[in-house]
Amino acid sequence: MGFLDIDNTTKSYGAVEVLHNVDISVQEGEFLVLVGPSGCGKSTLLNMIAGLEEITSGEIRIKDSVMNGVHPSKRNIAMVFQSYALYPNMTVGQNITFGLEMHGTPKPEREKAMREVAKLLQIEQLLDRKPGQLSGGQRQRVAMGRALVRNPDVFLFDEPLSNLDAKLRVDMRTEIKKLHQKLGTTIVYVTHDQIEAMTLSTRIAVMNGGYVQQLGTPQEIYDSPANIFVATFMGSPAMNVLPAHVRLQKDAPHAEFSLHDGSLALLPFSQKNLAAWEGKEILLGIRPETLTDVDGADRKSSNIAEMTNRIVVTEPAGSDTFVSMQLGGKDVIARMRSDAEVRAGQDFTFAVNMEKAVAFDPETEARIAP
Amino acid sequence: MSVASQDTAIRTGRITRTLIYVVLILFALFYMLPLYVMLVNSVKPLSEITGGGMMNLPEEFTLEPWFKAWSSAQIGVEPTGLAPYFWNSIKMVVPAVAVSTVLGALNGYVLTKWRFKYDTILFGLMLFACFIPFQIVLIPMARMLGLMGLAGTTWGLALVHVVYGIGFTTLYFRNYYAVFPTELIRAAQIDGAGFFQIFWRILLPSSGPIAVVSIIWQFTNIWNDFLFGASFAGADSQPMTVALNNLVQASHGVKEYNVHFAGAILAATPTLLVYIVAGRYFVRGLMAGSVKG
Amino acid sequence: MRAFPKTKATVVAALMTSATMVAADDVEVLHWWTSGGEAAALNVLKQDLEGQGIGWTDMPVAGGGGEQAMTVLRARVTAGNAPTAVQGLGFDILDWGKEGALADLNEVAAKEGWDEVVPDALKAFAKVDGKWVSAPVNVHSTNWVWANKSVLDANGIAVPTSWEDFTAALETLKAAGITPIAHGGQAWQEATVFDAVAMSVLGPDGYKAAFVDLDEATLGSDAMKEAFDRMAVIRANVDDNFSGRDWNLATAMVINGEAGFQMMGDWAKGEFLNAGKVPGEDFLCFRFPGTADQVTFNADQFMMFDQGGPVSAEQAALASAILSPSFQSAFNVVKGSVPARTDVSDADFDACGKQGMKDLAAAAASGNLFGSMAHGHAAPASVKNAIYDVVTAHFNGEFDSETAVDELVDAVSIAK
Amino acid sequence: MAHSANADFKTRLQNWIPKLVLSPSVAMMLVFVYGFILFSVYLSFTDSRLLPSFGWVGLENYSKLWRLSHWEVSIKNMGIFAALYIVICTTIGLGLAIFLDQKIRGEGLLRPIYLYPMALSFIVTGTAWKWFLDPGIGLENVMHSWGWESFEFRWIKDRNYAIYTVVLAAVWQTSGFVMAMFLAGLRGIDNEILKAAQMDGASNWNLYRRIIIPQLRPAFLSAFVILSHLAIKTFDLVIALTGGGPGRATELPATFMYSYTFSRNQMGIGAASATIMLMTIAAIMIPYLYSELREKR
Repeated sequence: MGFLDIDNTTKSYGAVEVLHNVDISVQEGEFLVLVGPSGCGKSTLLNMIAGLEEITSGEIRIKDSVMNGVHPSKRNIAMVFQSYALYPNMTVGQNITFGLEMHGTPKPEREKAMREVAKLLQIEQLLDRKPGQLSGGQRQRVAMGRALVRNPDVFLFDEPLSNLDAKLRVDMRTEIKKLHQKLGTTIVYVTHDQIEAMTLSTRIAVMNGGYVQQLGTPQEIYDSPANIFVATFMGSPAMNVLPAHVRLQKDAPHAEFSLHDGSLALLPFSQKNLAAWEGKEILLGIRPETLTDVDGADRKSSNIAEMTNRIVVTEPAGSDTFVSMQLGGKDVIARMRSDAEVRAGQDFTFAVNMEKAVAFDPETEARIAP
Repeated sequence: MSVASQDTAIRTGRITRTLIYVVLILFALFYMLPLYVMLVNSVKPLSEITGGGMMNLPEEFTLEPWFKAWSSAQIGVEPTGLAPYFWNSIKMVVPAVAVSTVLGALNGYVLTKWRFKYDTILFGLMLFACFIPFQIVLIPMARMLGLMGLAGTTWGLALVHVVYGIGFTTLYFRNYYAVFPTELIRAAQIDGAGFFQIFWRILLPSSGPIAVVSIIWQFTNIWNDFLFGASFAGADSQPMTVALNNLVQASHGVKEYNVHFAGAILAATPTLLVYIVAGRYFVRGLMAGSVKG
Repeated sequence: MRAFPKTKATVVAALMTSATMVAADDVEVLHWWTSGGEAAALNVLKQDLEGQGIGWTDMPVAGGGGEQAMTVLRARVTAGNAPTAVQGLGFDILDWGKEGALADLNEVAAKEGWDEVVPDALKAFAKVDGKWVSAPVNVHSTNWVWANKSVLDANGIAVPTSWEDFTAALETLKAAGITPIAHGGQAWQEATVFDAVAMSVLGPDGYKAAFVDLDEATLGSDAMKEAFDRMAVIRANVDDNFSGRDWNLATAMVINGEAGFQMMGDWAKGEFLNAGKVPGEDFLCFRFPGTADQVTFNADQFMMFDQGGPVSAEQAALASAILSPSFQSAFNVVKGSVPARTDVSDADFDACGKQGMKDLAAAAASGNLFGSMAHGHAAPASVKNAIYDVVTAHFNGEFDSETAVDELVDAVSIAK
Repeated sequence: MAHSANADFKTRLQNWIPKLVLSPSVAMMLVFVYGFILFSVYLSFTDSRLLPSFGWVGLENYSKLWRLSHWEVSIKNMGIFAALYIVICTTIGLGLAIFLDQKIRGEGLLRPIYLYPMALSFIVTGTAWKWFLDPGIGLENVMHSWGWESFEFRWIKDRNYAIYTVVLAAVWQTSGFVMAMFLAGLRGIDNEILKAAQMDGASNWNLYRRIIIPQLRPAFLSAFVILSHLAIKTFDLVIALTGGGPGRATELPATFMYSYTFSRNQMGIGAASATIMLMTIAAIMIPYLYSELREKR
């Protein structure tokens, strides 16, 4: 039993089921991120936790009490919305204390709570303004203040950073993380941005098509994606996925795929269980940072393979230089150190950290190794 | 919801602009014409009017017709002028406008923020109801009012106006609330606000522009209504339009056109005031809701 | 409706019993007399009642010669909230009487001997199934011609007594550059003219056959075509600007000498008097040529609505006050009409009034008193309006006289 | 779901409140609009004259109705009136809105001038218009007195043209309101699109024709609904201006219906004409409502 249990929960609109048997258990103090592309059902799930959408079947429990049919205000939750949903006709102060007022908290206590939250979020000077007079970042803080002041069991965040510009988004991200560390509250956070998911969460639920594709720590999700969807959705640039054949050489399974000129490369797998796939096609997943120049290869790795291929485009990005090429008939991106000497059209020798390579079943797209 | 910038970004040349001004002013004259006729003739002695020259300025200026229309013209048996009927109208219009606007707002709120099965069909039915010709409802309505014991009362009359006004007020508020962010409603729900608290505290304070549209529309329609007023009012609750009609349509006898025009303007004063005072917000309100579909 | 008089009567009776009434000792009077003179005259009645301790709740609804008030009345009756007394005309009274909505005034009528003093032709509209249901206020006669005496004198025209005289007079005036006939182009005004013309062409029997009995042969007869032809002649002698003009503006044209004649009911006299004109000196009134012996009339009455039970003391008092000779005289002097009872002194009346009373008495005695078709005293409203449609369309040149006759037969058959 | 019975009272109440709030309006509408419509349709098959009566006569009222040339006139007039009224109001309304949107000085003064006719009832302005249109005392007379002797404007007296004076007065009353709707629509258009189009080299004419006017679709639709509803209900105007004349040349279905129901004591025929009117309205409005409401789903 967790702090927040989502137990075999589904959601249908009429005959259409949009969430399929979701099972997630969140421990107290956890920061769970629901991530996925738009329409994956993550916001619906969040709204069901909040009580804004009815649960079709299954149960949602907070602190072991069943929340099905309980009014949102009775769940002791707070929510921060994408648009912040600040009441335009009220001042910042009134916005923050509205929930307390609705719950019948006496005025002096409301004032006190408001001051504390305002201090915590450094918005004391804004209390008498209307939301219309605030900048995006300030609104964001007010929206969080409104959630914090309630001292809820669970915080729900619905894409809270997506309306901010890039720089502010990074700042606020850090801010939220700090806040979580300081207050230790339980948070469920919805985003479509995998970087937010990775940086903020203690656990991530990757969702697509109404299914939870994978639930795990950021590390698990990144290193051992359950399927091609998770693999390509998490990480930037996305994981390269190319068709390859499994060949046995000295009993060890190797990946065989074509280079730019049609000649074949043969790289050894670390995972011996792939021997069972001999002669069959698989999909090979290689993260860009595991495809580097030879000097930049991970020293700790026990399985670095080399191959030579022609560079199509180079994209210096300051800290790194991205190189694209053709592998297995696909565009593949490699991530080099910024000082790697590469240019377009050059035939270059790459190092592939095969220890980190992932293989997928082309039929089911599920991970078969590691 | 944010109101877009005021004027268009389009630029026009000097000659075009002059032309535009000319056209605009010509139309202004066209619109002012009947009011001019009424005003000018309401301050002339009757002899000057019957002598012809409707467009001429008065040779002899008099406010007599105005006083007469207000306080001593023959409306019924007693020469009461329009004054008592003015208050009858106010007593009917104010509750009717208030109730129909509030109901329209609540309906719009439910239809956009508390959707349920078949709500669109209900709304369609309400909207279609706006188009019913009033002449056909007179007899059955009279019977209903009689059954409810409201025949011949101000309340009965107000009820009739509410009934046939909510279609439009609901339309206005629904279109307006349709673009009101639903997240605000959800936030308030989580904050613990109930149905009515959300309405009063969150929605209504932001409904100014559309409330203006709804009030203007209802106020003008109800104030200017004659058919219902004549048919359903009691002897002591006849509205202004019925009195004005009695003044203007007096069957046999001398027609005091100057008094008629003065009375007509007096009867129209409240609606004119509403348009002049609230007209500024009218376009804004239309913009915020009703023409956005 | 006539096929189901009984069911209708019960329906209305049921409505009436559920009625909520005005306070016991008030009468609520629905009427459309809102112009100065009429209202002042009605005020006499009000004060009379107030003298007897009976309050007067005024419910004026003007417009369309009572049409608007009739709409209101229908709403009031349907709501079960009928006024105590309602101004009514001709067939409207009979229709309401047949619906069983009116009170039985026989008791007061017998006490005051109404049957002896009210002409039979008028009684036909005040009694339903032998019961008095309404109190007649006045008799307007509608086949008057009003003329500007100085215009006639200046052109050497004597009072015309035949159609030929009349057309000759019109020619003379036209030649002199004066509009021969002042006319207001509204359906009821055209019908008023048509009334007189038809009476002169068809004669009293034909008039009755056509407009009371609605006899198709008479309606479609050559004489009827002749009547329409004469309407066309009249149309030719009207100025171009007649359409939509109020009757009193047409009267003003005669008063101002812009026009020679106007065919209009006796209410037009008030306009002349208001303009300071003297009957016989400044203006003339005479019957439409060819109808010297006939009087077509319409009479304003007050219908007493059944308030559930026997007629109330207040209603009886109101009815009695209406028919009192003093009120009849006082009211009709102001209104321009003549009293509804024939035993009222003509002392207070002017020349036209005196003549009107004399004509009425004579016509009543000789059987020449007819309800006016144009004013709803010959046929029910549906037929009246159907005839209006044809007359006004013909007058406005939509079709010729031959078509008009066909249309008339057709329209009446639909409306019957 | 076994636990949903635990749903607290407030929550369950909250689920019902919206429907409860809507119910009075829905009930009123069902009784006072749809109930009455059914009643009226029923009456059209009865022998009702002075008051409603329930003797069934089948389609007799309808056959009588179509024999009346008067009814044909009013239908024809409705066609002319509605078409001209809607087109002219829309044109003038759009034109004025576009002109008024050009950073006009004195807009604050002009706008109420354009709008105020909507505030007046025709009981009030009918007489003024009647005078103005009357050749004897109105415009024609004024022109003559100003020395333009050959000026002629006597439509209101001519049964072939009188209906156009009704259009004129009706346009006067509502075109300002339509202007306000279009102005609101114009003000709602994103200026950046206009700037972009100007940079693309579009002339003002093209800008309006190709970019702006197509974006006013919601305003056009709203205007159409309001105008057609006003056109169908036009009643006071005809009564005050022409009384249906000259002859019966300006009768409209609404005046026809009123006169048969209330002045002529032929309630059955009146109800039949009302039924036909309602069917016409439904034929126009239902497709519109359907498309509008479906889009918003």
